[in-house]
Amino acid sequence: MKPGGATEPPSGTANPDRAPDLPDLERIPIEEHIVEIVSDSGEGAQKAGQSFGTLSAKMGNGVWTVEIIPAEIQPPQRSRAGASGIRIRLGSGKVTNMGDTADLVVAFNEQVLYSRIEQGALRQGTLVLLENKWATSNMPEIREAWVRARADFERAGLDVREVPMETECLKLTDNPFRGKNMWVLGLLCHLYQRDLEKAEDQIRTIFRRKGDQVIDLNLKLLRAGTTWARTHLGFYYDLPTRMSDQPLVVMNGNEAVGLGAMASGMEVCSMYPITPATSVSHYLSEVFRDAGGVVHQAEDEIAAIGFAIGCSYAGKTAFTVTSGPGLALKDEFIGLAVMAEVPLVVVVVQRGGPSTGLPTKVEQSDLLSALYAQPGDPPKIILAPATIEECFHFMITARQLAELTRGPVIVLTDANLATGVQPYPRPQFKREWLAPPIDQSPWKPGVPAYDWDPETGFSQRPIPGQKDGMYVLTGLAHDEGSHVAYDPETHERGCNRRSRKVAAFQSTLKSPKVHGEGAGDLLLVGWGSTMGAIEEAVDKARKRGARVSSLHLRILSPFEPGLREIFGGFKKVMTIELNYSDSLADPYITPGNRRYAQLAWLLRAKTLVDVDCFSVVHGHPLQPAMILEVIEGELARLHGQPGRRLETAAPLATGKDPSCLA
Amino acid sequence: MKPGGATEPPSGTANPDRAPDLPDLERIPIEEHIVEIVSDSGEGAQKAGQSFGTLSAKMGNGVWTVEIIPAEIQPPQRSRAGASGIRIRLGSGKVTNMGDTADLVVAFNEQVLYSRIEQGALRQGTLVLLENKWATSNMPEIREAWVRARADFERAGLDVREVPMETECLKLTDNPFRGKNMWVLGLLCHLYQRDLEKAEDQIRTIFRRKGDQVIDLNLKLLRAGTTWARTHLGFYYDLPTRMSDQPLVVMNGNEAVGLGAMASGMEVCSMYPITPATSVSHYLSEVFRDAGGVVHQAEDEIAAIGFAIGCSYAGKTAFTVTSGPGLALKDEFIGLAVMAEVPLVVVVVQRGGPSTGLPTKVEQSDLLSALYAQPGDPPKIILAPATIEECFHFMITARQLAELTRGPVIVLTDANLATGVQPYPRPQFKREWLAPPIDQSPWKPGVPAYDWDPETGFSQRPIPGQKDGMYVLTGLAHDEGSHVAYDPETHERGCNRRSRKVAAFQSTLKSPKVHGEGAGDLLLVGWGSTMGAIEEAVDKARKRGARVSSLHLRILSPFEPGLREIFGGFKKVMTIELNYSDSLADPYITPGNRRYAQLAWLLRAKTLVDVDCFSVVHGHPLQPAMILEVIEGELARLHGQPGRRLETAAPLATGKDPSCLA
Amino acid sequence: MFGLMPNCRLDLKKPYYCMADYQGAEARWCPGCGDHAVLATVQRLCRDKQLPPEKTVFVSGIGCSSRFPHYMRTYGFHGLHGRALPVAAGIRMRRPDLHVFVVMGDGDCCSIGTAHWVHTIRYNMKMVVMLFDNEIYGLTKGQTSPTSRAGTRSSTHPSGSVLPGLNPLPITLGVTNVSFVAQTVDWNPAHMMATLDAAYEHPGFAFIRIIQRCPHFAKGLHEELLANPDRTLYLDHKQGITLPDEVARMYKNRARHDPSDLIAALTHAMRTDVIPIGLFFQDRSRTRYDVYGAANINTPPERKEAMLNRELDRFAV
Amino acid sequence: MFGLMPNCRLDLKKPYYCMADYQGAEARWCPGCGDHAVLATVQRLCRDKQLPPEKTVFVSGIGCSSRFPHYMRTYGFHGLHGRALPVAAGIRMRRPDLHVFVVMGDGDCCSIGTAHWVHTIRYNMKMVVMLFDNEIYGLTKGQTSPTSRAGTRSSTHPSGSVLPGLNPLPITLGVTNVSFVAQTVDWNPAHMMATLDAAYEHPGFAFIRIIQRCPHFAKGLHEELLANPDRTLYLDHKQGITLPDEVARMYKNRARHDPSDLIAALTHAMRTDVIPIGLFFQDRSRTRYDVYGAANINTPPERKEAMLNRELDRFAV
Ligand SMILES: Cc1ncc(C[n+]2csc(CCOP(=O)(O)OP(=O)(O)O)c2C)c(N)n1
Ligand SMILES: Cc1ncc(C[n+]2csc(CCOP(=O)(O)OP(=O)(O)O)c2C)c(N)n1
Ligand code: SF4
Ligand code: SF4
Ligand SMILES: [Mg+2]
Ligand SMILES: [Mg+2]
Repeated sequence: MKPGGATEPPSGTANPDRAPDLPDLERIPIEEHIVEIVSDSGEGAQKAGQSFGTLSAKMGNGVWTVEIIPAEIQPPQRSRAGASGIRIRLGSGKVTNMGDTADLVVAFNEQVLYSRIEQGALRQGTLVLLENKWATSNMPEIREAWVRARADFERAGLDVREVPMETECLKLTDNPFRGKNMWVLGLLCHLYQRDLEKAEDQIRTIFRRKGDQVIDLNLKLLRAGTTWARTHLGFYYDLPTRMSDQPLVVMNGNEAVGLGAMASGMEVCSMYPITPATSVSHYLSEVFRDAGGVVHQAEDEIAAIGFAIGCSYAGKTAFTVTSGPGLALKDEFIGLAVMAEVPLVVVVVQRGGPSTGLPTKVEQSDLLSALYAQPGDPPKIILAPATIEECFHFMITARQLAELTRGPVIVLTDANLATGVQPYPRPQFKREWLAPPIDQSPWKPGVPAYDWDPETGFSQRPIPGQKDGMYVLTGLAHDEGSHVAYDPETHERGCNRRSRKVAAFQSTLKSPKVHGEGAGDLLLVGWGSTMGAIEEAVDKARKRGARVSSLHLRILSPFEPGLREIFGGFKKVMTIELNYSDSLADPYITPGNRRYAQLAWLLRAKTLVDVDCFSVVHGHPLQPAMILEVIEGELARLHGQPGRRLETAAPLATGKDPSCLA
Repeated sequence: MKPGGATEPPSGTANPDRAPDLPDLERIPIEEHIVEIVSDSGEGAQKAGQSFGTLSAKMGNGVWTVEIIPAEIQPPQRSRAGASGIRIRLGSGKVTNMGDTADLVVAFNEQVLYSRIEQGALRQGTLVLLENKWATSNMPEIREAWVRARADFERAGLDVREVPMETECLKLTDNPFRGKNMWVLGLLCHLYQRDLEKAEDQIRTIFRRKGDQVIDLNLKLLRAGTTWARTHLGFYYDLPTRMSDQPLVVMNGNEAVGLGAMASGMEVCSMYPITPATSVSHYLSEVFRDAGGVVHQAEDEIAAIGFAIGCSYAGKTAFTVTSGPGLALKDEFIGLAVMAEVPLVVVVVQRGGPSTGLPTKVEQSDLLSALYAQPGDPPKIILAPATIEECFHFMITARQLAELTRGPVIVLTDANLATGVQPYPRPQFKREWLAPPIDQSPWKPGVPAYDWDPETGFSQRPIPGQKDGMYVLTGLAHDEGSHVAYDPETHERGCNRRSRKVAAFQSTLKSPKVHGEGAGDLLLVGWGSTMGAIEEAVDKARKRGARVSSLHLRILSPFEPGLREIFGGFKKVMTIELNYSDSLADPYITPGNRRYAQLAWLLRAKTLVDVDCFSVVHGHPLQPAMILEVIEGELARLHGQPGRRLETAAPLATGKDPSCLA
Repeated sequence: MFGLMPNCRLDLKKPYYCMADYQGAEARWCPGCGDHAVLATVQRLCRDKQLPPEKTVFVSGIGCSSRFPHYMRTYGFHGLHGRALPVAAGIRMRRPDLHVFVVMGDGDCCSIGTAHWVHTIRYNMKMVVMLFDNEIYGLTKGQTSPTSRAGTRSSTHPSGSVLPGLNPLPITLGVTNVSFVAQTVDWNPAHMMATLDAAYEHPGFAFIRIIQRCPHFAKGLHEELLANPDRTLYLDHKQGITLPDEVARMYKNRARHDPSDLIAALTHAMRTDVIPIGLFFQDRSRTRYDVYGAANINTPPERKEAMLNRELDRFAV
Repeated sequence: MFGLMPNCRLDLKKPYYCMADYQGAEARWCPGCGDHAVLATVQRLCRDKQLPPEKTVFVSGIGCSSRFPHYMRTYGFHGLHGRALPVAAGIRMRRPDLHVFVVMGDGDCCSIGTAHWVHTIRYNMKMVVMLFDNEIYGLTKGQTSPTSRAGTRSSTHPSGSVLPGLNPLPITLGVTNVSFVAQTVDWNPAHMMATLDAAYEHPGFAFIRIIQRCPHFAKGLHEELLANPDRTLYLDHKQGITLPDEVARMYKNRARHDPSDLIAALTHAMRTDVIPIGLFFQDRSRTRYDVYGAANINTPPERKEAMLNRELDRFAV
């Protein structure tokens, strides 16, 4: 058994409609590019970027977008902490992660650009298109800041070109604060030779509820941006596109979870708001009712899961969606769902922890908690999608597994999947995805409510309404008939049957496939949203001759079989994770007391192989360059060279050097 | 560093005041004995047994008592499910566990005796003193049941003697239902030659609030029981006593936790009722106010821990006490306590799980949950007392560690410790146990609220009221000054400092001591309340020449050092635990997918040694005989003999054979 | 299950459920526990209403009273302490065909379950909700409950509890969208039956506080109430809970109380001189969340497919 | 910290705290957010009462409003969503010397925090408790709150919420042992100041609902209230919250309301035609749990030792 219907990268044909030659302009051929748009919050950089991403996907490029989220709802303008925006990585082939440093940045003011430099998002030579209205501000401190910044940027090696965004927009609108983003979209359309008609359609869709006047204005701004760029920039990029044979869809991971829930036949999403999980329910709130479902916003996380369990018990398997702090509140009910065998899907969109932690940032630090939080160690299934496509398909799988094993299935995604946007093959709806209608035929008299198959532990469950199926569900120790019983045999048997279900499911699984060769020096093991970055780094390293491979786990409880055998093919195995681990370089830390990254710890117990780990809690998605450095360091060490251990990759001067970036 | 002030078994001198010879009676010399008193709920068997245990301790015997708790509050009378009572194990030396099968049972009716047989508490030849009023009941079904039972018991090999308890008590009281227990105490006083004066004192203490009339009656009943036994039983046991040099106290583990809390200088116990934890607060509710403390019964478990954290934040480090289901609700706050560095003691009295599970029964199945439940994997300290004495001392250690490491310390006890009663050396109060008064001197200006020592991560905390110490505690990622900060460096640093505190504490620990020899064939590893039973089994096996040793862990996070080295001295290492593990004999279970017992799993990850496990979830404490069988089976396998794996030891016919025990 | 209907007309087509059809395991409450009486009355209600046992669900938390579902022969959900209501709401949400009953203790409902108590009143989903208020924690052996009156000696307050007991009625009545609030006592089966009947017929969330005796841990608590009928105030109204005259006559102390008058209901609810029994408040017209929740339960698979495709089109590139 | 007192008498011995002594980090709420006004007023209250910053603790949950403590220069506890009150109660329990203030949002207090809200009212421990009711979830970007009025379009109810908004006042007033309940609006600093003053002086749990504007997610919600002074009902009484005449004059719509009359308070609280501001209810004599809790805080170590020894004697064999 393999979860979901995730597919191979789409094959396709190169697009014959290449952009017309523009003989007066320099043509810069590229294979891929990383573009960022950064602005103050509220200036619409994200909307422009999402449109640009979707447009690019429509034209046949690989795309991955990541939002740049400010810490505050309404941060002060022109502040580093307030940088709001988006990164769009484009490629002629499939793109699976945010990549490393940006090739091009469009910045609405110089302060938000500082923030990107501090975050290590830029490199020497990054082309920056910078709004220049600040140079002539009537506030002297702004003019001074501008001058200082221009010098800083030059020293840092950025290729800054000033762009009169405001001035140009003012020709069309009194309020460029609201329109600038579409002008920028136009500019990018020229630079990457995007199909203007498609762009115009895009604008019509975005503003469809705002009326013709708004649409017209934005169309004008778009075209103005294009024209200005063609006249003033003197070059364009030539990025080959490749139209997919298959129809594609493009969305973020939370939308994919929501759509997957709809496709799975579940009819109830019961939740309590929490970042970054809530947008699953925002999306569903718009469409679910028409599709026969309902979103219940409960009074708290406990009520949310209790409500979902009530639905499930009554035959309508439901799901709840949350993030770390909310997960902590659901544990008692998850334990009940295992003990009393109620199917249930729990989606956990991981954010930075512990505690309230980093609400908007990505981490993979809830694995141990998802697995072990419930007192009494109740066995359950945990899935972790690695791509946005899998976010869709795993929801269907999760519902099916929940019903099959009569228990909870936890789906672990994270903030990177939640807000990242990527095209993937449009799912072909299958009627069997939908849950069957509630069984209301009479229950066979005499068959107990937990008629455990002695081999598998599986059993069919009576649904209220079924004649003769009456039983009283309980979280106390109980026998087959759901009667409370405290004798040793009954409790041992119950624990055993519930555990066996997971083992029976495990026995249907195949070994996961190694990316790269099946043997070599180093094996990187990952899970969740980091797959794209890890595999890209592995591919790059392999091209340079490194004997490195990677393995990505999608089922974290029970583990897929054959891990120990796979590990045996490599000199060293290490996980790459977004959670905390002690560094051996730190005081007091020894191999004997080190706290390992979470998957590494589990794999050690499981395989007894000395699985090492590289993990960071820096709050942003993993980037291939950082992993590549880890690979090279490890290989150097394996080959007897000193090799350094990196904590973070440091592209461009980071904000730490005050002389450069005061 | 070694937690608590647990001491070695008290040395002592043999008691010169031996009981006078009773030449007319048979003297049966014994070294130890297991006595049970079983009755319907409400007949006072537990009170009689506790008095007998205390009395025996006072006379210089080793004692261990375990309550036999019915599943219902007021179960039907004369029912197997309703058996309520107590087991008292007595020895001339120290007694550390409930032992195996009973030597003597006093049963108030024949149905409750069935229940003890079903539980495997008796053996061939167990002497049963059985109330015989049922033989002449005016209800024919009772008379019939009696006759059937007498035959069953005979067939099962019990040595049953009928005792006219009711008849004898009726000579002194109209309501023998309330008095029989003291008559039985009298009977036991004769049988074990207990000091009658001490017994009378005991009665005066128990009934001190009930008035002279009640005391008088019960004294008469006591004496009548003694007289009857001396006249009718024809024998007595001669159990050497050995008065301790040191003064001793005798209490159960929950009382010890409560006393330890008082001695630790904590002033607030904030809780929500839950079995088997609540009696800690029952005890404290009686005495804490006079000792400067207060018990707060909160509206739920979340509020209970929140309240404790509020107290701690304000300088009065507090504790909360709960069991599994309540622990699940406290996880979010425990995570906050780690993240924001608030000292806190969390006592978890483990019961059977998962979910509501087995509320009154013992299990050790909350270890993984205590360690990993909080999203974001926050580091913390977990202690597990192995004896009732340690329940006292670990509370003091826990408070000190909580303050030292500025974070939560979890103390894991269980239902066996909670209700078990054992004498131990009276603690000598040390003034330094008490928490120092709240520091209200001015905070040094400029020193941040988290002035992490870069080596150890330790820091001193400002307490509200300290001038210039003002800071805003937060569970969000924060810098030294407790300012919210989402940048990578700050969060990495915070995670690192919090982890380092635990490593720094770990570096002060010594290797745990092996019980038995440091090398051999088999090492059993245990934790918590099972120590007595494991060590007794190991001692017995070693006497038979087996090369087996045991290791008992008291600190479960971080682990004490040197485990891997210790394990290296043995051919096989296995844990003995009261929690669930898959059996390799079960369908689908392979070494690759087996779910291990909880400590075993952790030790595998920690040491990469192939640690095996033997674990059961049968709801009662481990008994030496079962462990002895495990040892022998393992040694046989190690030495190439087939060896069988036992799930449970089966003394006497269990209730499963209906022909025997219909 | 096929029994004789009380009017002695035999109808072999239609099953007739008799008392035994609702009786589950033997009740294991203490002798004299008020819960026994409620159980018998609820079984009678089910019989009188001829509720198909398989269409009936009893949901509870954890506590003595929460063992109730085991003693019924219907579907049951004996869940977590304090969490009966979210589960019941979930069951109700997509299953308008089921009869949902909820049983909670005072600790269950008014302490750990407070948030759900308040919010489920607001949701106003059709179900009969019984608060078994014995003013004590029974199952865990006698700790103070929020509803324990001041000075109660309990295992957590051996020298008497500190705070005045929480009166659950004014809170219940104070929740926006409340629609039915009644009170009865375990020792008056006729009144309890009439109250349950009214609750069952109520189109929404019908909340009944049952003053319940716990002879084990709160012995004699209601002795005065039982001994002195004047301590009980019988709320009387044609829109309220009406009793056969011979029962009503027991209560000399009567008050006309119009259950549509919320302020008057609050006034009665707050009285401490007497214990009012009867219907405090009812409004049949309040918004029902279960009606909203179940509106689209019959969406055919074709429509689901169509919607999914429409959405995929929206996301198509 | 040493500043000029308003009456211009210099007292160099006694520190005089001025506004700046209470100002923490720069407030990061949206422009126009009602929270700014509350912050300024609370800082004024601290200054007027000359609260030593180190003796003052602001406790909050999670939400926009819960960032409040960061903007004060006192001790603060920015804890978990919904859990401000248990923490505040714990702080209060053994520290009668501290001034405790609590800040909660409507989701924080009336949704996830409901159980603590109800029970901490009952505990009646001295603290000033502010519910910032903007009828929306601000920090998480605009989901429906229990207090959102029916039909509110939010990110979880894009076509309008289903249930009537929960009015927090009747519940608050319905809790046994309630002792102080008031309401004010963020846009009337004089009234807010007077309300805070009364709350601060109240010997018990002083609960204030502040009707708060959220221009970001609930734009224009209170426009009518602001535009039409007749929609506000000013509760006037010499025992209530009194305003300088020039401010009081703004409210043509006044009602005499005796804050000792709980039923009248409930009646006002339930009105929907107008929004009453002022003091609904006050009773200075209710049982205080913090008085009980702190009674023995000064137990000397000798006594602790003696007690421990007494207990060990009891257990001695
Ligand atoms: C999360 C959790 N906390 C605590 C308990 C322990 N517990 C079980 S029942 C109960 C209270 C019982 O009192 P009440 O609700 O009044 O019901 P009663 O027994 O009086 O009918 C408690 C505290 C539990 N099972 N789960
Ligand atoms: C346990 C938990 N659940 C959910 C959240 C997410 N969350 C943060 S603030 C908030 C609600 C904010 O609304 P409100 O309390 O009204 O405060 P406001 O922002 O409007 O001031 C939520 C749901 C959380 N942090 N923790
Ligand atoms: S303890 Fe009280 S509530 Fe529980 S069964 Fe006994 S009498 Fe009833
Ligand atoms: S979102 Fe609303 S409540 Fe939050 S800061 Fe902005 S205006 Fe204030
Ligand atoms: Mg109760
Ligand atoms: Mg709000």
